[in-house]
Amino acid sequence: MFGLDKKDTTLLIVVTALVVLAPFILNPFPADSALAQFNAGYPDLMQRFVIFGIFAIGFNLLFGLTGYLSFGHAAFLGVGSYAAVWMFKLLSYNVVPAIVLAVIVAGLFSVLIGYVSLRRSGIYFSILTLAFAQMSYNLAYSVLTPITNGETGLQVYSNDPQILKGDGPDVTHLFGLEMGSAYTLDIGPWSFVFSAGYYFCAIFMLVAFYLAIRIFRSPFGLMLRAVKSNQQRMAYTGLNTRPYTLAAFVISGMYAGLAGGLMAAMDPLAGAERMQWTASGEVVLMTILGGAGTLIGPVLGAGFIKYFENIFSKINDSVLHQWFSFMPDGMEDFMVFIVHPFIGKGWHLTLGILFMLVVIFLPGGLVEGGQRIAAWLRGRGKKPAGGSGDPEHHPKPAPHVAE
Amino acid sequence: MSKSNLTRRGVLKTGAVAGAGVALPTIFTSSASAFTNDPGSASTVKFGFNVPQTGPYADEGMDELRAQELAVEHINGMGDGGMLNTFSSKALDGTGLLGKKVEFVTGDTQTKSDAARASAKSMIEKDGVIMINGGSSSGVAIAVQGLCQDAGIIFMAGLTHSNDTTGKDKKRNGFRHFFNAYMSGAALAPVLAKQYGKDRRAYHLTADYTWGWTQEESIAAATEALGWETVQKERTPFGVGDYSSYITPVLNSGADVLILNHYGRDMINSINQAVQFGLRDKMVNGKQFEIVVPLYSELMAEGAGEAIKGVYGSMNWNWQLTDEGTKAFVKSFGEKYGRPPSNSAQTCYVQTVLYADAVARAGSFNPCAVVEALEGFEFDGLGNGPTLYRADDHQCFKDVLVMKGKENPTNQFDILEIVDITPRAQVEYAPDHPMFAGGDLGECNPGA
Amino acid sequence: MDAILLQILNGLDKGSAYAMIALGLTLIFGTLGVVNFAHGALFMIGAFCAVTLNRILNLSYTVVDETQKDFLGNPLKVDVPYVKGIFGDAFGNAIIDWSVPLAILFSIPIMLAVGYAMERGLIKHFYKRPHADQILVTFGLAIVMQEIVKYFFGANPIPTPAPDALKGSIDFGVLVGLDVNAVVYPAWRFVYFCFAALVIGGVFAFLQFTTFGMVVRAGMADRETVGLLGINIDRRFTIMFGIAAAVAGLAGVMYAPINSPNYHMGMDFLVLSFVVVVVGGMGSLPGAVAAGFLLGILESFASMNEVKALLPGIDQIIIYLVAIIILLTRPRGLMGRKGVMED
Amino acid sequence: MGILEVKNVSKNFGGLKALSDVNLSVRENTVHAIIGPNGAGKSTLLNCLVGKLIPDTGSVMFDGQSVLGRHPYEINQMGISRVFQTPEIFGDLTVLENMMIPILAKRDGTFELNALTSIGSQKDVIERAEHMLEEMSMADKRHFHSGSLSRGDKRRLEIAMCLSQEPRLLLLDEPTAGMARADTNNTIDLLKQIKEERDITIAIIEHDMHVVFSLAERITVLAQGTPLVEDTPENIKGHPKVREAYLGESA
Repeated sequence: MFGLDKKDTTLLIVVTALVVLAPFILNPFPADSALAQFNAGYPDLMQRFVIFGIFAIGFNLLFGLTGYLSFGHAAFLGVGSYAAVWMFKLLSYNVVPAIVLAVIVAGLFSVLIGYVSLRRSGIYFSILTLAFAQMSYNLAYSVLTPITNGETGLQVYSNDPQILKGDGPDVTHLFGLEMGSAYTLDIGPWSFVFSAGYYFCAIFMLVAFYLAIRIFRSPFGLMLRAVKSNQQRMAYTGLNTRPYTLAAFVISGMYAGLAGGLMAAMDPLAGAERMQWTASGEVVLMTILGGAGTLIGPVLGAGFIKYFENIFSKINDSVLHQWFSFMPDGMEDFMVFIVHPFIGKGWHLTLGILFMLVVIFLPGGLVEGGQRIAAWLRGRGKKPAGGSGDPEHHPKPAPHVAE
Repeated sequence: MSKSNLTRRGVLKTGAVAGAGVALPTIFTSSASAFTNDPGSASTVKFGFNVPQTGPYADEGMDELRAQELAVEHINGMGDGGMLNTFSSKALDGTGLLGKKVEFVTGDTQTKSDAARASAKSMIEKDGVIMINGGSSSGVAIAVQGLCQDAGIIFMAGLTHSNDTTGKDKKRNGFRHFFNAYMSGAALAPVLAKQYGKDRRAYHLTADYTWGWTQEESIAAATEALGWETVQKERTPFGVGDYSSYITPVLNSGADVLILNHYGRDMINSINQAVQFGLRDKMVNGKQFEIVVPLYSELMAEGAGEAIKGVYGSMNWNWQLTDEGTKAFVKSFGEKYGRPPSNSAQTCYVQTVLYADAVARAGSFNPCAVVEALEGFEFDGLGNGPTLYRADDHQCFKDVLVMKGKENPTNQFDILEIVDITPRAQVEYAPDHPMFAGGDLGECNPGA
Repeated sequence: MDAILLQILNGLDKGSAYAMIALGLTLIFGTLGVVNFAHGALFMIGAFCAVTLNRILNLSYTVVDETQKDFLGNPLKVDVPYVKGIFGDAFGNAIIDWSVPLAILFSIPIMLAVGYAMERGLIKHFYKRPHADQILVTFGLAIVMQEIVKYFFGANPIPTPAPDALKGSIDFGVLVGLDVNAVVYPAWRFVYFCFAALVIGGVFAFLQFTTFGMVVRAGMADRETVGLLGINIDRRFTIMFGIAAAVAGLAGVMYAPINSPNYHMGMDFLVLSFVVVVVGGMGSLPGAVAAGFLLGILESFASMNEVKALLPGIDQIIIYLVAIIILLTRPRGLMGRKGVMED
Repeated sequence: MGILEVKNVSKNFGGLKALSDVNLSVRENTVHAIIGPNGAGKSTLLNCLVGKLIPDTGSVMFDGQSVLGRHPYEINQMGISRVFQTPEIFGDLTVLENMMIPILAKRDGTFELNALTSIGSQKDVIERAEHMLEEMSMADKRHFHSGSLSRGDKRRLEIAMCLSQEPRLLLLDEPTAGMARADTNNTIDLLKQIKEERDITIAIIEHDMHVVFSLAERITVLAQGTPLVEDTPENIKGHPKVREAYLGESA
């Protein structure tokens, strides 16, 4: 189906189902229970999951396939956001022109940076991309304030031209469908939210994912993997590596621009911080954590990190006391004391520890974890199957145990 | 099915599911509620405390959180009641809010506008908060204020000092208790003129982002009005760490006062380094060289250590004030946490109380009713003397403190001393003052 | 003239910090082939060694002073440091005053131990793993280390003063015949620069003139061959890791009076020091040091008003701009070797 | 007129003369060996032929066209394939994928943005790759990870990849260096077989005299960057100058 083989089709269908049903899957706990703290099924976070999913999928097209580790990808996301907000300011709150321009501007920007940076490889390439991104960030924060609104972040003011606005809504919308609108479905104690913005992003994410599968399975994708494997052989096989890497870089930059545009479409404010090196580092972590070079890995990694950032940082001591309230008093205080450093303001600590654990025990990222569980489930009683090649370079459809 | 805007359930938590079959779950429908996150008939109502818990301002965020927690305790009638006892409005009686117990959720702004908005959105959408309070930088405050305006809930800003918060970026749903850069200038300039004379040449080092610029503009204007000359305005990158190359040209510029428009870690580093370069030991133009830090905070003073001895600055509030409200608050906070509250803690405490009081007086959680109750509200007993929440721009007007780094501190909290309490009249300005122009409060948005 | 002299001086001490961190990074990379994202955290831990020693020396017993009141109006409790109790007021005060230089002695064993533990406990399992994995695991470790420091010391910078005798500034201008106040430079920064020169010189001398150093240098050039000679190169590399950690730590200890230590200071230096290492050329020790000073000095010049008037915002991007120009004109940085980290 | 004409080529590295005034002519459909002691300039010469190095003076003509100043990938597209001393293959890919890349390069040129075509739909490419593998008796290994092949198999795969592009000239750089005797003999047989079955010119740089004399039809002896002599193997064997300069010390 869709020009995919059977395995990829299954993967696409499963991912589609998970994305469509996410409002249910991410809200497994009744809204009033103590565990509701762990529910992630609210529009903002679901939107972040898919938007960062797109960002990571795009990053993986560059890093996972060609092995070029860009440390400045957040710049394209930031540029996309700025472009989108400018469209809101100049035209109207309709998201279509904003997203189109975001992708185009990010694409052009990545042609520029890619053309220069790809003259070097390895860590030299990484530092060049980092340098470009940091320059963009520093300038956006200060001297480019007329364009970026600096520290405050670019936003729409009521005296902006918005020449196409007319009677249109005062919030971002798709031809009148407001991105913020949502339906809430209450079933018993459960509460599920279906947000227009989420499904809008989700469609883009599924298309982005589908295109990524096609690219992985194309001769072009094969060439990109060849770049990663042996550039010398490529040159002596009559292939010019430069346009291949540049094309991958630009495609990946456009994915980042799309993610940036969608971020602005969900929330029309673009801050300079989203271009900082830490933001670029975050997408690197997402990709490696999930499994670089695999199809589903980056999406898993993005979900993992965003979940921690948004859910763990909100747990505070009073929530802890609520959880452990069934215990005797001394025990309760002790448990709160033990858990306290890892939640709330300590969520960075938990994340750092998890990074280390994943890298140490699951070199292939979360996807390898999934594969191991699947293999264990299949192979209970049977002899464990031998290594079936290197997961890094075999973008086989990963077992989609996790969402 | 309920259609709502941006929110989670602006809806019910009513009764049990009656006669719901397994095969056919009963789907509750609700009448459209009047405003976002209407607590309806629930027994609790939720506040959202959005403060930096990671990053450079994490300690300040923790102090804000302590104060907010304390405010909730007092509103719910636990503890000693703190400033509720001295507050001029008596609408809050320590039984919660409109018969509901106040609960709160916390989030991490990371001092980044993106993260702060994500955290605020999660509070609105997931936890169903009806107001958000806190924050430790102007960029974050403006970003979250805009979000709350769109979502239809009230934003009570924490520490934000930029003129823009209640100027160019003001919003009907947002309120600022903290003072601003203009007020710092208005309060500080006369004291400086008195101490250092009217014939001074000032050199500004300014953090290169919007807050820094508004402060530079405000202080320069206020000091120039009193006869000072501004020799140079130098911009320094945010978070630069080493200011040596910006400090060295100061001595040869002919300036005899250095004004540091920096905050937090930037200020700690810049003032320390300025002192290391011996600026304060020098005589220039026949006068002792001086350093001024227009915006002080306790944590900054603590971090800067000895460098701030004798340095002037301004503050919104300080625990050493002797009015009844301050005494009650310091006692209540000190007994619970073993340290005096910072001025950002006081702002967050007061903002929480003011919000709750407005709800109680309005008799409704509807943001528009709260806006109405807060606009033009005059009160006293919350530590800053008689205070007005001006309707035109949602800025609080109250006395401003001029502080000085103490020469001989007796303990770790005793590092700043109050030099002057500038009366409110002196720091007031017209709502259409050019430094605040260009904004528009807009209409109040109840959401939903 | 005096402005230029001043900016060179400014560049030297900035460059000293960059150079020391970059030197350690390069040592680790050159010997072990590991990209260590936790190196900034080692610098931070060094600075906190100074803080900790200061705290230890200030450990106090409490005397209640009825004549003074605290902020709640209770009798003030006055803390008297034990060192004063033991050594008497004058000598005790002197010890506390000199706590930062004393912390050098205190930090060396600690940093060696931290480095040793890191290498044996974690890094050695990552020699054969891809660089991306090394980056991720050391980055995770850096976060963990800084969060632990934050847990104990808070997020606010902690003032850690230099000894009184070295606190003031020196008027270099007068020494070379310029006007008074033309070139004023803090004494401690000058100390820092000399200290850095000493440490860097020490490391180079160690590598150049000891057998241990010769083996390590040979190992950096060609690890397998040295291994074939029956020399236990791994053990030596572990020690090198400890030394690199100690260099970063010392850079941090002495930096404490310049910038009050905070838990995040390592991250702030991390990116810049990587840029320095790469501009210097991966795997080249002299390159790292040269690039450190070069970038430090250029950064200072870019902050001059005259330069900024010409190119607004140049001081914000100068390091990156220089990095780009150097990498585009010299493919492997200033002194990089071919084939290192290029794939 | 040979298919490859090298005229007056010189190359200096700093003060070091790597090649001075080299003339070489490789005739079409012959096996031409270039031998010489270490440091004679064999590899430098080879790198000048494939575009990795540009000679300081002189010309290199392939089939009447100059290769100077062209990138390696352009020279490959002209019909020159190179086999490396240590097999250069795509170690992360499967054997079949390795095989498809040169075929795609031959078909689509130096760059093709066919990002949305499925590789499974490229039947002609797959068929040709499978065919090549069968011809090289590697069909049973088509799904192996090529990095895990034995050295001999890697060499075989690399040669197959080069041949799949139907080059007019195949350059081999010490193809048996570091190989065991059996592997060396297998490689010799393979090259002999290739020679018999195809219209192809082979230029080989080799150290191993056994290989040279088993395969070559013409031999050029290089010493200190200059060709000493060019002749048939029989004549080279007896040539006193060669014995003195080369065979004597390597015997």
